[in-house]
Amino acid sequence: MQLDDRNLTAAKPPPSLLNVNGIEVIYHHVILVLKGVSLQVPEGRIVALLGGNGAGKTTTLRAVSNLLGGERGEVTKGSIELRGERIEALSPAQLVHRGVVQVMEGRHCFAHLSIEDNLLTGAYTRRDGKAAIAETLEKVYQYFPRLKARRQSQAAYTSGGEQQMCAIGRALMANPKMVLLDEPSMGLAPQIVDEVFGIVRDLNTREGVTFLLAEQNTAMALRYADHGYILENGRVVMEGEAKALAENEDVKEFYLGMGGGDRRSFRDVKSYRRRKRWLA
Amino acid sequence: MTVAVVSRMPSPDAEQPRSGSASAADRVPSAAPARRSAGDVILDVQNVSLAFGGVKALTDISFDVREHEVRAIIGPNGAGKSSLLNCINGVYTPQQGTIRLRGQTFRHMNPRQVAEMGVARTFQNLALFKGMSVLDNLMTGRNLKMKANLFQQALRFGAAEREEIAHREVVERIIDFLEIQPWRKTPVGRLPYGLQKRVDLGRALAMEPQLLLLDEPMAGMNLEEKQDMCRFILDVNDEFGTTLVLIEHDMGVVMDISDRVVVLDYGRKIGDGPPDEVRGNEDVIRAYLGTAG
Amino acid sequence: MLYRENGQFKTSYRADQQIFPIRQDRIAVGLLLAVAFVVVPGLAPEYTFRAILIPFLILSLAALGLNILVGYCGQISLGTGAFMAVGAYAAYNFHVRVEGLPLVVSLLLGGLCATGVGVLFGIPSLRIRGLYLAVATLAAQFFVDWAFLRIRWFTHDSASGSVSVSGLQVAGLPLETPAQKYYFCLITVLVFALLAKNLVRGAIGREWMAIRDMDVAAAVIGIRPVYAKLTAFAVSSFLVGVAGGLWGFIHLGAWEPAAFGIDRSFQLLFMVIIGGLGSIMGSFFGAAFIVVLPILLNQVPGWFGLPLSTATASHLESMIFGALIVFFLVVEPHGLARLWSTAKEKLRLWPFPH
Amino acid sequence: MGFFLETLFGGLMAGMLYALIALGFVLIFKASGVFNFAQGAMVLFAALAMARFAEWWPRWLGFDSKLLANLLAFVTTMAVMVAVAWLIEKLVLGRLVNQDGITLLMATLGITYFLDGFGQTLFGSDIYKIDVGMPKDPLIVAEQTFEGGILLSQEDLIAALVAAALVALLALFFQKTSTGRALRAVADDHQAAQSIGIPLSRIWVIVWSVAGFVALVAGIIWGSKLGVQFSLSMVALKALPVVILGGLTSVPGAIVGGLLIGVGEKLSEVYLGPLLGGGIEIWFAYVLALLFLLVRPQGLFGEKIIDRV
Amino acid sequence: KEQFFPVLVYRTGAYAPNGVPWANGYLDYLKLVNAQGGLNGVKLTYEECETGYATDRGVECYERLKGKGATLFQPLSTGITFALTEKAPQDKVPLITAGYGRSESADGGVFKWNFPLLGTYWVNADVLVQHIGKKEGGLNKLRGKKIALVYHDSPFGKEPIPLLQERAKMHGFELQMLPVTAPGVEQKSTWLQVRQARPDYVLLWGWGVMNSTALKEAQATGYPREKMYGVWWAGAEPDVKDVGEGARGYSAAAMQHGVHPDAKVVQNILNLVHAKGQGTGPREEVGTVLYMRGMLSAMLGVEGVKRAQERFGKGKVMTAEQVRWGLENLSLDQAKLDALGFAGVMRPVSTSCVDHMGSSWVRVHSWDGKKWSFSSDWYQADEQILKPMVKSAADRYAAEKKLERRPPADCQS
Ligand SMILES: Nc1ncnc2c1ncn2[C@@H]1O[C@H](COP(=O)(O)OP(=O)(O)OP(=O)(O)O)[C@@H](O)[C@H]1O
Ligand SMILES: Nc1ncnc2c1ncn2[C@@H]1O[C@H](COP(=O)(O)OP(=O)(O)OP(=O)(O)O)[C@@H](O)[C@H]1O
Ligand SMILES: [Mg+2]
Ligand SMILES: [Mg+2]
Repeated sequence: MQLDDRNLTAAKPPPSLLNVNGIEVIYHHVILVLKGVSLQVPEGRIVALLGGNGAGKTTTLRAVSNLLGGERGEVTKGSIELRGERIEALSPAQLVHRGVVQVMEGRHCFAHLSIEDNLLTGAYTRRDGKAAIAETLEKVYQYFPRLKARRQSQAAYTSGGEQQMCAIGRALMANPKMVLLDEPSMGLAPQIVDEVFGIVRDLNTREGVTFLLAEQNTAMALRYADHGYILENGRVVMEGEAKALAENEDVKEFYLGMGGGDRRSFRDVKSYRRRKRWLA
Repeated sequence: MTVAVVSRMPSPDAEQPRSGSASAADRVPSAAPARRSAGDVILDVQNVSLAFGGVKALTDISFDVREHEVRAIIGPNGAGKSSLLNCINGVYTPQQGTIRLRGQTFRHMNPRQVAEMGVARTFQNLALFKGMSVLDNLMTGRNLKMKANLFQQALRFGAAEREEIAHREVVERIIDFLEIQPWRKTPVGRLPYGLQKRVDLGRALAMEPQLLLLDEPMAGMNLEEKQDMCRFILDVNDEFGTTLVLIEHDMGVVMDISDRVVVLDYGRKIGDGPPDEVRGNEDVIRAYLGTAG
Repeated sequence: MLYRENGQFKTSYRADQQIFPIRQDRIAVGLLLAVAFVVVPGLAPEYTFRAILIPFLILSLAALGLNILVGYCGQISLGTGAFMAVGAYAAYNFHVRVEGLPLVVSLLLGGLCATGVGVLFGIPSLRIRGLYLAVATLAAQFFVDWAFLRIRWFTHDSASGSVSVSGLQVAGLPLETPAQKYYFCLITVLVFALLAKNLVRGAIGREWMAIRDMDVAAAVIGIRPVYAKLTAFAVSSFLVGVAGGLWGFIHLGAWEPAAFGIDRSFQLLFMVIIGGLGSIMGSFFGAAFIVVLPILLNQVPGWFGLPLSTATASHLESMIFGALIVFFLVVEPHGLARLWSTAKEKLRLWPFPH
Repeated sequence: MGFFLETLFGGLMAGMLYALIALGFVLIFKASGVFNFAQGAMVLFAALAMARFAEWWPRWLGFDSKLLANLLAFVTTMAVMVAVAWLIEKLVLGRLVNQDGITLLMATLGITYFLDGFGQTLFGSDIYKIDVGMPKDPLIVAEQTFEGGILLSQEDLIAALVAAALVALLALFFQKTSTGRALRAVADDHQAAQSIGIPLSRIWVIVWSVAGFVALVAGIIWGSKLGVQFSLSMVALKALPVVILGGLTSVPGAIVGGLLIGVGEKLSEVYLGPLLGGGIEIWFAYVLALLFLLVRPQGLFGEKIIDRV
Repeated sequence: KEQFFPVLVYRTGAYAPNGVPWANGYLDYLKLVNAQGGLNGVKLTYEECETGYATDRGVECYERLKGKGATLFQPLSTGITFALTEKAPQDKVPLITAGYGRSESADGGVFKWNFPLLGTYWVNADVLVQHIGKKEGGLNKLRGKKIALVYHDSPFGKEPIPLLQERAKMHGFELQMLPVTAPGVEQKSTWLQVRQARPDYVLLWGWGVMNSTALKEAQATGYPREKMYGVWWAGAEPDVKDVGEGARGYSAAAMQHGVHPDAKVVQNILNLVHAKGQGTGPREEVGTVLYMRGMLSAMLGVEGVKRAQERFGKGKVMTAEQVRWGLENLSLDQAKLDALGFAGVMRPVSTSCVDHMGSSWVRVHSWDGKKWSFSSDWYQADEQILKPMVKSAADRYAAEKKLERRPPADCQS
C-alpha cells in the first residue's frame, strides 16, 4: 500500500550514500525473508528502520554489511550501492575500510578479550597511529564511563548492558562514516539509552556520520531520525520523514501506543491479538 | 493431572471479555498497589553478598517477595540485577546471606531443587536450546513433570505416549497464546531476536511455575509487542496467582504493572517500595531514572 | 507437486507426533522396507551382502549410538572404537565361557558391558567439556586397545590376542549364508533404530539436546546434567557395544583389537558428522556414504578402463574422499540429513522457487 | 639414579618434540577457533616436500652442495606451504565462516585425507631421507658421577632448542602485536570480527602459513629422526594430550604440557610398564592429561571456559 | 582360458614402503609366467586390491575378488589372515600365508585351507635362537643370558612369544619382552629399557617404520647393532635404507631367499617383462628382498595351480578347491626349482596333508651399510620343539571351533 507520505521524500536534496534496490534475501536456500526491500540513506542523515519482530530489519542490515554468509543467507535479487558503487561482492572487511560498520544485534562481544581489548580490536582497520586511537578510546570511555570501570574484565563476565555499550563503543572505535545500528537501546538503562541517542545525534551533527538504525523503541527512534521506513513481513510498508511518520495515526496507534491521544497505561491494554497489519 | 490446571490458561480468543479479578478499577495505574491482598512471603532474600574476584556484584541485599505480587527490580547497567536472579535460582552461590524459598532456607541452591520448588526464569542473554524446535524447547519446560522412565520412553507405548500427548496439549496452548504457531517446528536459532524472547518466556511458562523470574523479557520488542506481553504477564499473575519478579528497563512498564519495586545500584539496594514511592526517591532519580523520572 | 502435505490435516497430537507425519514419507519408508526385506535379498550378489550391506548396517548402528552422544548430547567422543571393542570382546567371552548362551543374549550382554565402560569414561564429562573431553574418550580408546592386547583373559588365552567365533545360530537357525546374516543385522538395526528414535523424540532426548545446546539453562529448568550426560553415554555405548559385537561376530568372524582402533573411531565420527549431527536418519546416510564411497571410488577407474595403478587410485581415493567431506560440509554443515530435508522443502514448494 | 636421570632427560627431549607439533595445533586454534586435525598431515606433507626437493633441486640444476640443496628445498617447501594455506582458506575455511567448532574440525579431517593422498601422489610413498646434518651418535655425560654415565641424544638436544626458540618467538608475537589481538578476536566470534573489519581471509592465510612453517620445522626434525614416510603424520596423535593438557589456547602451555607428558610417559613406561606388561605409554599420556584436566578443565594454561547465562 | 589371481596389497599408508616392492614382485612374476606362455597354455589374470593393511578393507577385497573366481588368496597381513581363516572354509578358497599368519595353521589336519608355506614365525624365531646359540658356541651357552624381544604390539608381533618362551625354558635364558605400540614411531622408552637391562641380544619383531626407528634408537642409545636380529619382515631394504651406516652389522632371518639380483628368474623378469616396458615397479628394485618375497609368493601360488593341473587336467582352468589340493601336494624339488630359475635362491618345498608348511629352511643375512648379504649357513627349525607346539595349538583351535581333525580319507579330496 502506498501512503501519501511518499511525496515527502521527493524533496530530499542530499545525495544518497546508501541505496538498496529491491533486494530479496533467502536463508538456507528456501526461506524467503526480504521480498524486495528498497531504501535510501542520504549522506549525513539518520534513517530509522522500524517494524515488529521478524519483520526483516536485522536481515536488511546484514545484507548491507554483507554478514549474511555466516547465517547461510544470500541476496538473490536487487542491488546495494554505496556512493554509487555496487557492494554486494565486497567482504565485510572491505566495507569497514570504506567506513561502514555494523553494530550487531545481540552484542557479540569477544568473550575472552577484556573490554579494553574488545574496544581496541574495533580500531583494527585504522592506520592513523596509536595516538589517534588512544584518543578515540578516551572518547568512548567518556561516552560510557561504566566501560572504563570494567575495562579489565573479560567481556563475557560483564552485564548485558555493559556488553551492549561495549559493542557500540567497539564500532565507534573504527571512526566510521556510516554506522548500521541494530537495536542499540536493547537492555540499556533509560539514562544510557538517552546517552546512546545523544551520541548518535552528536556524531551525526558534528562529524557528519550517517546512521541506519534498526530499532524497536519507535518513539525514541523517530525523535532522533530524519527519515523512517517501516518494514513488515519483509516488505517496506511505509516510509517518510520521521516527523510525518510520528504524526501518522496508524503509526501512533501501533508503534507509539498513543491511539487515543495520550499514552495508555500498560495495565489498561485489554486484549492481545488485535494487531493490525498493513499487509495481512 | 497437570493438564487440568493449565486448561485455565488465558484464552487465546481476543474478543472474549476477560473474567475474574481484573476489573476495570484495578487497572488505574496511579492506584497501583493493593490490587489484591498481598499474600505470605514466598521468597525472602537476606543479606546476600556476591563478589567475583574484586567485583562486588551484590552487597548485603535483603528483600522479600510476597505471594501473587509483581515485584520489579530496576537499576543501572551492571547494578547486579541479573546476578541477583542467578543467586535465587542457584546458578551463582552467594558468599554471604541466605535465601528462603517457601519456608525453606538455603545457603547453596541447586538449580534443580529450585526448579522443583516451582521457580522458573527467563534469561537476559537468550539461553534457548538453539538446535531444537520451538515445540521441543517448550516441551523441555515440562520435563520435570514427566514421569515415564527410560525404557517406557524407548518403547513409547501406553503411558509414555499418553503423557507425551497430554503435555503437548499444554504446550500447544502456550504456543497459541504467544502467537508462535507458524514457527512451531522451526529451530529456534533461526528465529528473529524478538521471537526468541517469546520462546524463552514460553519455556518458563511451560513449567507452570509459582514464582517466575523474568530478566528483561521485553528488551527488543516494540511497543505493541510490549503491551501484549504486559497483558500476558498480568493474566498469568491474575489467573494462576503466579508470583513475578521482573527486571526491566522500560520505566513505563515497571511503573504500570509492578506492585513493588527494588532498586539496585552498584550492588547495593537504594530503594524499595511501591512504584510511586520509588519514583520519588532522590537516590533512585540520581542513580537511575535521571531527571526525566 | 507429488510431495505436498496439503490436505493432510492432523486432527490429533498423536498423529502429529508420528515419526513420519507426512503421508508420502510413510509410503516411501514402507517401500524402502519392502525393498530391504524382499527385493534386496533376492537380487543382491554375495559380495554386496558381505562387503556393503552388512558392514553398512552394523556401522549404521554404531553411528546411531555415537550420534546420540555427539549429535544429541553434544559430548565429543573419539573413543567409539573402544566401546565397540568392549562390546565385541565381552560378547565373545560370554559366548565362549557360558555354554549354550544364545547369541542374541551374548550380544546384548556385550552391549551392557560396553555401557558400563562407557559410563565410566563418561564420568569426566561432568567436569570436562568440548574438545577437552576428547582426551577422556581417547584415553578410553588407547586403554581398551591395550587391555585387549595385553590381558590374556579377555582373549580366552589366545597367544596372539586374536579371537574368532563360528557356527553361530539364532533361535536354532544357522547364521551362515550372507542373506541370513543380512536379515539378522537388518532386524537388529531396525529395532534399535526405532528404540533410539523413540528416545530422542521423547523427554530424555530433549534433555540431551538441552544439555548440548545450553547446559546452564537446562539446569535451571530442572534437568540434571549428571543424569542426562551419563544416560547419553550409557545408551550410546550400549548401541555401539552391540554394533561392536555384530562387527566381530557377524562381519569379521575373527578379530583383533586393531579392528576397533582409533581409525574406526574417526570413521564413525565422520559418518555422524557427514550424515548429520542429531539425526537418526543421518546416521544411516553417513554410514552409507562412508562405506560405499571408498568402494565406489576404488572401482570407478576400472569401469572407465583407466589404467590407474593401485597406489595412484588409492591416493586419488583418499584425495577425493577428503575433498568430498569438505564439499559436503561447505554445502551443508549440518550434514546429509539436512541436505535431504532442504531438498524436501524445495520439493514441497516446487515448481515455485520459494 | 643415573638411569632415572637418563629417563628424565629422554622424557624432556621427547616432550619438546611433541611440543613442536602441539604448537601447530595451538596456533591455529588460538587464532581461528579451529581444532586443526590436519596438523599431522601438514607435517608429513612438509617433510615429504622438503625431502624430495632436496633430492630434486641438485638433479634439476646439476649441483651437489648439500647445504644449498637443503636451503633451496626449505624455501620451495615454505612457498608450497603458503600456497596450501591460501587454498585452504579459499576453498574450505572461507566458506565455513561462523560454523560450529565441530564442523570446522571435520573439515580439517577432510583436509587431512586430501593432503595425505595429495602429498603421496606428488612426492611418492617410499621412505625418504632428510639430512640436515643432525648428529646421530649418543653423547655420554657425567661418566664420573654415575656408572655408565648419562646418555643424551644430541639430535634431540638440538631439536629441543629449536622448539624452544620457536615457542618463544610465537608467544611474543601473540602477546605483543595488535594482530595477535585480532587473531584472538577471530577465534571468539567470526561474525563479530568481520563486522569490525578484520579480514578473515587474510588472517587465516597468515595463520595457516605460520602453522605450515611450524609443520615444516617439525617435519624436518621428526623426519631426520624417523625418516620421512607416512607414519610421520601419526605423531600428531602423540601431540594431542600435550595440547590439551597445556591448554588449547596457550603457546607456553604446549611446552609445559609437552614436558609433562614426555616425562610422564617415559617414566611410566620404564618403571610401571614392566609390571603391567609394557606398552602403556600411549594411554598413560592420555590418562595423565585426563587427571590434570579433572583439576583444571581448561588445561594448565588454557583460557577459562566461559560458562555464563 | 584364464586363471584369476587376486592380489591383496598395500601401496599406501604406514606400511606402504614395504608393501610396494612385494606387490611389484608378485605381479612381475605373474607377468613372467604369461610371457613364458602361461600355465600349460592357461593365461594368468590378476587384479590388485588395496587393503592398506586394515582388516576390514582386506575383508572387503576378499569378498569382492572372491566373487570373480579367485584361485587363492595371499592376505599379506596377520590380521586379515585371522579374519579370512574363518571365511575360507565356507568359501572353499585356499589361503597362502607364506612366512606369516598363524603358526599353528601349519597343521593341515585342522587348517585345511591355510598354507603357511616356507615357514612360520615360530620357525623364524626358532632359527634365530639357534643362530644366537651357535654364535655363543652352543645352545647350552645361552644359560643365564638375556634376550630382549622388541615387538610390534599386535598379533603379528606376539606370534613368536610362545616359541621363545619354550626355548627360554629349555636353555635357561631370560626373555625380556618389550612391546612397541603400532606403528612404532615412538620407541625411546623401549630403548632406555634396553640400555638399562643391557640384554645380550635383541630380537626385533617389527614391521614398517618400526624397524628403522628401532635401529635409529639403537644407534642413539649405543646398543650394538651386531647383537640385533630381526624377523624376516625386519630384514629388507626399506628397514635399513635411511639408517644407512647406522645399521651396519644388523642381521635378520631370511626364510629361504635374500637379495638375488643375479638369480636366473630375476634375469628372466628383466629380459621378458621389464625389457618390454611391462615391469610393474622401477627396474632397480628387481631382486631386492621384498621384491623377491613377492615373487616367491606368486611362484608358490602358480606352482600350486600347476600341481593341480597335473591331477585334474593340464591346460585347464583350476577351481579354488582343486588348487587347494595342488598346494597340499606340492613337491618342488631342487631340480624343479632350478628349472624355474630359483637356483641359489631357495631349497625344496614339499607339502602334505598334515604339513602345510612344506619347508623350514632359513638363513641369516646381515646389512653391511649398503646391502644385505648372507652371513650364515642354512638352518632348519627344530621339529622336536615345533611339532608338539603346532599340534597342541591346532587342537585347541579345533576344540574351540568344534572341528574334527580331517580323516586320512579327506587327504585325497
Ligand atoms: N539465520 C537464519 N536462518 C533462517 N531464518 C532466519 C535467520 N535469521 C532470520 N531468519 C528469518 O528471517 C525473518 C526476519 O528476521 P530478522 O532477524 O531480520 O527480523 P528482525 O526484524 O530483525 O526482528 P527482531 O526485531 O526480532 O530482531 C524471520 O522470520 C526469521 O525467521
Ligand atoms: N560471572 C561473573 N564473573 C565476573 N563478574 C560478573 C559475573 N557476573 C556478573 N558480573 C559482574 O557483576 C556486575 C553485575 O552484573 P549483572 O549482570 O548482575 O548486572 P545487571 O544489573 O543485570 O545489568 P544489566 O542491566 O546491564 O543487565 C557487573 O559489573 C558484571 O560485570
Ligand atoms: Mg533483529
Ligand atoms: Mg542483566
